[in-house]
Amino acid sequence: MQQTRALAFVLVAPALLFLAATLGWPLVQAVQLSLQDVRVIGAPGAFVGLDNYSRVLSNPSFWNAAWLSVVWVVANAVLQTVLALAVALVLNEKFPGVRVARTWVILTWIVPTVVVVVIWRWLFSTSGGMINPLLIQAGIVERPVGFFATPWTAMATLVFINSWRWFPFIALMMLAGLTRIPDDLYEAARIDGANAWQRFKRITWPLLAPTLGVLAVIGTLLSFNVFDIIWLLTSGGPAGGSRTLPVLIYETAFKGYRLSEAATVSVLATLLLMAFAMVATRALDRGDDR
Amino acid sequence: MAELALSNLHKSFGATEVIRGVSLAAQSGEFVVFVGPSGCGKSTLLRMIAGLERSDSGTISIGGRNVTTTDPAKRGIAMVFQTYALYPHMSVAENMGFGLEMAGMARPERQKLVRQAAEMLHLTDYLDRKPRQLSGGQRQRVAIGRAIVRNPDVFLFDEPLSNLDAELRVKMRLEIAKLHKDLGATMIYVTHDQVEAMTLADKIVVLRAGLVEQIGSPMQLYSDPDNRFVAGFIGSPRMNFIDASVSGIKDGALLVDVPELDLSGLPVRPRAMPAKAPATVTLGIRPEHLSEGAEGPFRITLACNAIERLGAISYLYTAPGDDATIIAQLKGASGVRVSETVTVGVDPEACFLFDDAGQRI
Amino acid sequence: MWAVPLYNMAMNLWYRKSVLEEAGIEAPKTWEEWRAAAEKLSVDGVSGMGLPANKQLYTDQTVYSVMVNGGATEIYNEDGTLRFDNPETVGAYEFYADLNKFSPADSTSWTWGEAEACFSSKACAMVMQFSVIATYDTQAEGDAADLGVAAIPSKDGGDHNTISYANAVMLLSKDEAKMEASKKFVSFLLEPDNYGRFLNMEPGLFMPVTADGAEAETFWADPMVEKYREQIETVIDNAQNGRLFGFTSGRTFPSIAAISAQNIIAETLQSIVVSGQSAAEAVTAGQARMQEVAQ
Amino acid sequence: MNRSLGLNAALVAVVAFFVVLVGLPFWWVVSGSFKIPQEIIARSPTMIPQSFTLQHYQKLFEASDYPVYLVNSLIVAASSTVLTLLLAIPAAYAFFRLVFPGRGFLYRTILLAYAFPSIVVLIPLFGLFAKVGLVDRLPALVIVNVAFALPFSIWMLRSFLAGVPKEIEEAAVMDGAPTLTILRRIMIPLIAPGIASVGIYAFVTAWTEYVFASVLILSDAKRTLPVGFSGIIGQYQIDWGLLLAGATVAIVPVVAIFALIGRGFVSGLTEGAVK
Repeated sequence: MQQTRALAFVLVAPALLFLAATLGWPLVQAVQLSLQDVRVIGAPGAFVGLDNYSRVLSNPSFWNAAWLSVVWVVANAVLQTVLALAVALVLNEKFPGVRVARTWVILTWIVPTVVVVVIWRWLFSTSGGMINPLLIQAGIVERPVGFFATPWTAMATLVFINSWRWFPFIALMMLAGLTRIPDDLYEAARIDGANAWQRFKRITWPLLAPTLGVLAVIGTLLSFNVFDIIWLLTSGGPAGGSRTLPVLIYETAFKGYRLSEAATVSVLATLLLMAFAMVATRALDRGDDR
Repeated sequence: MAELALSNLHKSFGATEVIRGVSLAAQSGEFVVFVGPSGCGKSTLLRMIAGLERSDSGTISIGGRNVTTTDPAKRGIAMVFQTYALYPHMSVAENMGFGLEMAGMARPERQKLVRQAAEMLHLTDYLDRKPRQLSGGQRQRVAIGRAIVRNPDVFLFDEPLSNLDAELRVKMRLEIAKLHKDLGATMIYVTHDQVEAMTLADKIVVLRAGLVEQIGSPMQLYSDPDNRFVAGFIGSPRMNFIDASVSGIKDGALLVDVPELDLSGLPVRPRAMPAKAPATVTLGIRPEHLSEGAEGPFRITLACNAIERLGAISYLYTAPGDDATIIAQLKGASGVRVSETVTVGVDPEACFLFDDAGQRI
Repeated sequence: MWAVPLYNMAMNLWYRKSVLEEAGIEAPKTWEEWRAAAEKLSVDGVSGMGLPANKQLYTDQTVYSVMVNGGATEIYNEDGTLRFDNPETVGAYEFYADLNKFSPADSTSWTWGEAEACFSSKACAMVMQFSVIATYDTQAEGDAADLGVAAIPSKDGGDHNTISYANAVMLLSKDEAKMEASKKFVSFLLEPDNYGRFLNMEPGLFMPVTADGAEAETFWADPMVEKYREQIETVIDNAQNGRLFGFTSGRTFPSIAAISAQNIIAETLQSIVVSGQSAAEAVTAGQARMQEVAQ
Repeated sequence: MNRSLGLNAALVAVVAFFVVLVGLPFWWVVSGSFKIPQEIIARSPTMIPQSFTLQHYQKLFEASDYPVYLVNSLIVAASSTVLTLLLAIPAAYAFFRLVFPGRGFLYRTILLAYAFPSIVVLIPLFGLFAKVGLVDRLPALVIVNVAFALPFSIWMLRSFLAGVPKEIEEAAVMDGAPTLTILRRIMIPLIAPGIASVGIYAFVTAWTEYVFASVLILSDAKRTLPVGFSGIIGQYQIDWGLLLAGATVAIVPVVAIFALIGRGFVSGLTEGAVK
């Protein structure tokens, strides 16, 4: 078996080197940047040690952004899990057109983000959109609703749009988990008189847990890093109401021309996420199938 | 064909030692069966011979060649898996020919050998089917065909019949026996089913907790077990074990008293007369040796608390479900009914004695 | 390194004459009239005055246009120190925030496009914009006679100022030959008979910066410019007293780049309109923000 | 398994809800793109378009060379998919099936790749690409897309490999197949559905990427669809008709591709390995 160890490294090396160059090295660069005071890309910067870190950590806008990132991740996780689970359970059933539904539920995920942004900016807009007039005709509201007008409605709307885009992909991942649950378990439960809810609670949920666990970890990391939907719709507004950490990083770097400060924030965000990912993946490994 | 020799093999998974020093030999062309309760290490031993598990220490040699650390493919062996392990995406012909392709054999040559093996196993008109289009029995035969085609020195079978239904199992058992006769190949066969062991084996290796309990021919193990474990394992239903005491010695036989069956003075000839006659012993007698209506001086009456009628024969249980139950084999037409008693004869020649440590006396 | 102004854009107040006549009001001159008009025109779902409140350049421009008409033209003192925090600025913000009540609910996410869409769909009675001519003509009724344009009302109706950009092209090159070529190209561009065609890439938006350009036949010959001649003449007149934040008596201070890039003028408005701060608090915080960003 | 009436009703309701949630927005967009501007922004919008015009599409293809963006997007997405698979399959096989020191640690660090805010990678990567002259060239986008698709692809392939029974691999070992042949002749064919799913995942990730494409690509001729599309959004005036037409044209190609291979994507996910 000795030679397979060498071969294993040969097989793994290309992927690892590639990731090291494209992600690993930039992170090292970011750390380097965070220890200097570089204002613009390419400009020289003197070594300033941890000044950036103390300034960022004492700046309330960092903590606001961190808090909004947590709100963003949790809200997305909850909404996406609910929507995805409902879809996965439905698609796991047999009904006419289920195969078509399984293929086309993913529509919102395969469309470019920019298109998703334009679709919803138009639908939600007060002049020319579709949703406000329908709400008015239905008598739910008198005047058009400013979905992006206040910090909380903006955040809620952004979470809705982001979840609208991502839930089908998560649903198919869950469906993959569901189809691995053998049918005879459900038949046995049905014979034992378990109703739909009990079958879900006692069979589906526990056996789906490993898949959900992994999706939670990866979902959180992907969701935390969502930037384009927020930036293109509200660019962190109104009044910083949706300025999550990625948005703060982009603004500080490309609008505030404070590159090192942006790098500092991103290093801190990375550490936060890495800690979460380390703990979560270790917890998952214990429950891993093989 | 070649002989196989294992000497002082050890293997442990993490902290637990699974194979604790096994040595045995299989002559060329011999059909050796590894048998034993689940978890005794028989499959691990087979996988060590195959090279799928590394041996911690000890040596494996095939045809005189030390293959302990050789790659599986270069050991001159072929293996038939319990789950057949056929390649789902390849046809029967490709499955059977894959080994030869790996050995670099040219396509026409390969096809000839595959066709030969297929004929032997009457698989010729399934050659271009996919495994999922075949029945369990057919798939098993393809797995065997894949082994035959490699013309190995040693065949390895890992409980190949356990996934088949009873009737097919008997049929396949006879086919494997015929195969062994036709090929004259050395075969190592792992099973937990001692009927397969008794019917197929030239030599049986009884294993327990990683150690060899006894090696011998089927009849040897059946009629001359070395210890209580082998005596209890070989033969179905299990041998009866009853506590007894020794009252004396008379012309080479021990006089045994069995209070539980109010039997006394039973003259049992030990395999070797011990220096000092032990006070207490365990008497072993097979259900089929408790014959109904036999004359002989030694008779016992058994209470019938359960009876299993198999047609040709019936089995009487004095305490069904309890390990210490006495089982007796009666004629199929026996009229005994539950809660009646029956008197059966005890043939001293068919009795065995075991000391407190379970060793045969 | 050269910077040559090529075209000018100035903000004005756009409305439909018919809508104002129907409401029985004139184009507002003073802030008071402006607010009254906005209130009167806010009927059956229409927003009387479409004002943005987004942390974005468009809002910087509209707020500044109100500031220049409320005596708060300068953000810097002569010596470059900030004088953003003063009563006139606070007054301008108070008025803007009050007027914003008559704007659509999603004005906090507006850029120029939304304002024009609101005006052409008649959802907004009045908007402040460089030019609505293009969208008005393609997406609305395109009735030149009904399209009204007026200078941005000033606090007491005195001289009307506005924000105006003399957009420039920058020529950066170490290579002499390239510099010569680009100089020749720019002067070719500013030739009256080419200048008109260049300006009318976006008819009604780009205004001439040269006197002869304003007279250039090629400028006025464009069908769109022809159709909206009256409105364009008004826009050119109003651009005379155009101002821009950060340019005190001709000198400019580099820190305006960071202030403008981070839209702090607009951000200050959002603290009032969205976070509910008082104008005075918001403007003081705004100046502090400018200080922080400027170093 | 037949379902009780109540469950059936719930099923129909949920299906209807999701058809509206997913389908309606797209219907509005596509139908909107054929309406005249006045009808699009009318204060009482129409479900079924009353007017019909192709002016938006005409303007779309005049104002921007959409076909070029489409071709660029296809090139980038296809090559990203191929490169991702070329890197992911061997790595996943090694990670899953071969025992080597540091396996657990390396595998976990790969997943940590998602811990970096993509923005933090943007700045240094731009510098790196500038140094090697990759800025404004499509390969730069391919490299970025693969970097972001690779970790998840390796994880997905790993779970598909778990679907292949261990005995099959052992049978191949007994047949004398060296490791690489086992990967090529046995494992890859068996997890082909899974590979299709991972391929589509990589394709869609590349197809929808916007932030890096908008920074790394400068010249119009090299723009991908998302960047080309965002270009026509325009700041000074919003022409909803043009945007809806642009959106529709951006949706059509990926829907067409998905119509061909979409079923494979889903069945790959759900079946995993050939049984």
